Amino acid sequence: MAQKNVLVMINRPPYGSIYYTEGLRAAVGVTSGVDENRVTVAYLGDGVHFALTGVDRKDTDKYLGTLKKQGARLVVQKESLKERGIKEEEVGEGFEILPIKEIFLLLQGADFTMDF
Amino acid sequence: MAQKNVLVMINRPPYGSIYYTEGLRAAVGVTSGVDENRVTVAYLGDGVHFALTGVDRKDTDKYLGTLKKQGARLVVQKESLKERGIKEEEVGEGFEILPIKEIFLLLQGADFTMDF
Amino acid sequence: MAKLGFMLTLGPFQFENWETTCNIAKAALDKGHEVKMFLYLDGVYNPIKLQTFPDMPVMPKDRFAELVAKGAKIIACGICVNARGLEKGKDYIPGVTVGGLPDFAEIVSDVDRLITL
Amino acid sequence: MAKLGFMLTLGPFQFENWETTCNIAKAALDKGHEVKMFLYLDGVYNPIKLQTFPDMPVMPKDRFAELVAKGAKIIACGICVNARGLEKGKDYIPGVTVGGLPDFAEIVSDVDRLITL
Amino acid sequence: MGNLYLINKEYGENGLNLASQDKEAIVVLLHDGVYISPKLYPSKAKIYAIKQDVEKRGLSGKLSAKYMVAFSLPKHVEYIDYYRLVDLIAENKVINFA
Amino acid sequence: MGNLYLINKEYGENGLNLASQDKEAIVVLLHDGVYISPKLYPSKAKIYAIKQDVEKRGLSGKLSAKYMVAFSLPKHVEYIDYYRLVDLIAENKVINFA
Repeated sequence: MAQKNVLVMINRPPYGSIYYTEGLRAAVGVTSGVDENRVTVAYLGDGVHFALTGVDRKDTDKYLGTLKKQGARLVVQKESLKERGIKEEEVGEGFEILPIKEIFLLLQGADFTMDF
Repeated sequence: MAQKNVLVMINRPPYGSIYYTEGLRAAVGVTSGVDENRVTVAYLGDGVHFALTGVDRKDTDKYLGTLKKQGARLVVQKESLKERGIKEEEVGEGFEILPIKEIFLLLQGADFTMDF
Repeated sequence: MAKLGFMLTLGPFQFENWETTCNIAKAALDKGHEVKMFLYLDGVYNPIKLQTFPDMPVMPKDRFAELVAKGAKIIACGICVNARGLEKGKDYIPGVTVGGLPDFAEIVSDVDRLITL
Repeated sequence: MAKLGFMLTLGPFQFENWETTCNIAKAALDKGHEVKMFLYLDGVYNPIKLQTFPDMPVMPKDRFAELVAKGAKIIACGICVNARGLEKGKDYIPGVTVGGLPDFAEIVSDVDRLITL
Repeated sequence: MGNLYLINKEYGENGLNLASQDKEAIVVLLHDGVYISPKLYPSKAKIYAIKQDVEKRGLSGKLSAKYMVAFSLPKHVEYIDYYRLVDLIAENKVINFA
Repeated sequence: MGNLYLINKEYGENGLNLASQDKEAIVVLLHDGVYISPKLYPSKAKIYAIKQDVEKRGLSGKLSAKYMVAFSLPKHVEYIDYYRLVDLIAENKVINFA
């Protein structure tokens, strides 16, 4: 048994599937054990839509709050935003915009990855 | 109650989901009532992969046989093949290759459409 | 007034189709249209009456029960029901029956519009 | 030998993920690796023991039972189980238990590899 | 009676391709269908989207006429509710891609 | 220990984009992942696919080295079984996109 670093990658947008919220619940869950695993959440492809300022987050706020308290990073792939015509100022507070080469470094630093 | 012409459109390839086979089961089902509804099956987008010669059809042969006996047409969108680098000679027997404007005419002639 | 037929092929929660189906069907019933629905494939998971979740006052099955109460006729595909281990739908909400594709063929013959989700 | 963790989020039939999961897990067990699996979201539909289909000699639940027989530890997410009306998994094949995300956290701590499907 | 295309994201592109063949297409974007790039909207079609689907996704601004014009996108999207959608269904043939 | 990218069709492109950043990427195409256009395969990566997934889809010829060369596609795809996949999983870090 050992503490793990987990990169949770969310590829689906809200709300057509529940992965946008259940992926966050799983991310919080990963940190709930005695070993205090650590998570980073990365939004890739269509998943980046979750970061838009106007998204209704009433069902995800509690997970985002917990992740924030734990110091977990929420990162959004810069190229995916651009491909979808989303400007950086349309991204909500608390999300870091990172180019793919930096997201790759997070992947390199993770023990495990999960995809939603 | 009246006989209907139904265009069944299959958009998903085999076998990642069961729509490729359950869509055909539904197509056969539509024709099973007293009104003898008629069906045409159209393969669109990634759905056209079902028409490849080498596809294993052991779980769909019975539905294809029934549809053939009823004179139902199986049509494959020409543009979708081309976009996926599939040559027309790679398409199996029993499938008609039609350009989108002719598939649109089938849609115009149908009472109902279904998508799988 | 029109007769609207629905085929729903996805279950509750995971994908939004069940919710869109309920929203359209409810609006149709409110406007006085007739609704006949066939639950196919994973669609047969929707009316399980034992769904419980502390934070969610209205469960998917409650939305389907609301449609039944407003007069919708809902039939689930029996082959799909048994394949998924739901024992002929014994744990379904009242008013949802188990049938087969011939019932769907009859819906197709009967309705004025068909919506598949 | 390695410890392999799995998280499966889709149910039987509709999408192929359950089958790929069983194929990988079986090969891993055959090779002497350890398998710990967490069924999440629609994944909790897989081990329902009452699945029946005349033409299908091996049902999805049988593939999971095979994994259990070969030593896999399989836990289903209880919140997901109850939300879907599966009554704490009372109709599950033997050997599959119902737990929670803290069990998954423990799997994550314990395993050498994590596969999510 | 025209053709009413119900469009979701997953294979909505196949539906929009057919709608492009249709001189009087009416398109309704349902749930994740609102994520489809406006560049793929058929130029002659009337485009609707379900208001609550757009709003909860934070896209009200992005699908608006103002945004479309600012980015030279092809169409204005009109937001409707489920009651209006039912009227459209009753008035037209439904082409299912949702 | 390298990175083993498990790729399905749905968001496999996101995974292949990351694999393109990776000098020693190993890619395994699982189930509908075999439908992803070979043009998207990372140029430096080793590409595997599950033999039975390829065969039941009638794609054995299309993913073969011969086809790839004939159409100037970037890579040779090697077909493996689940036992070999388990070895790859045991030897590498798993990057999940399946």
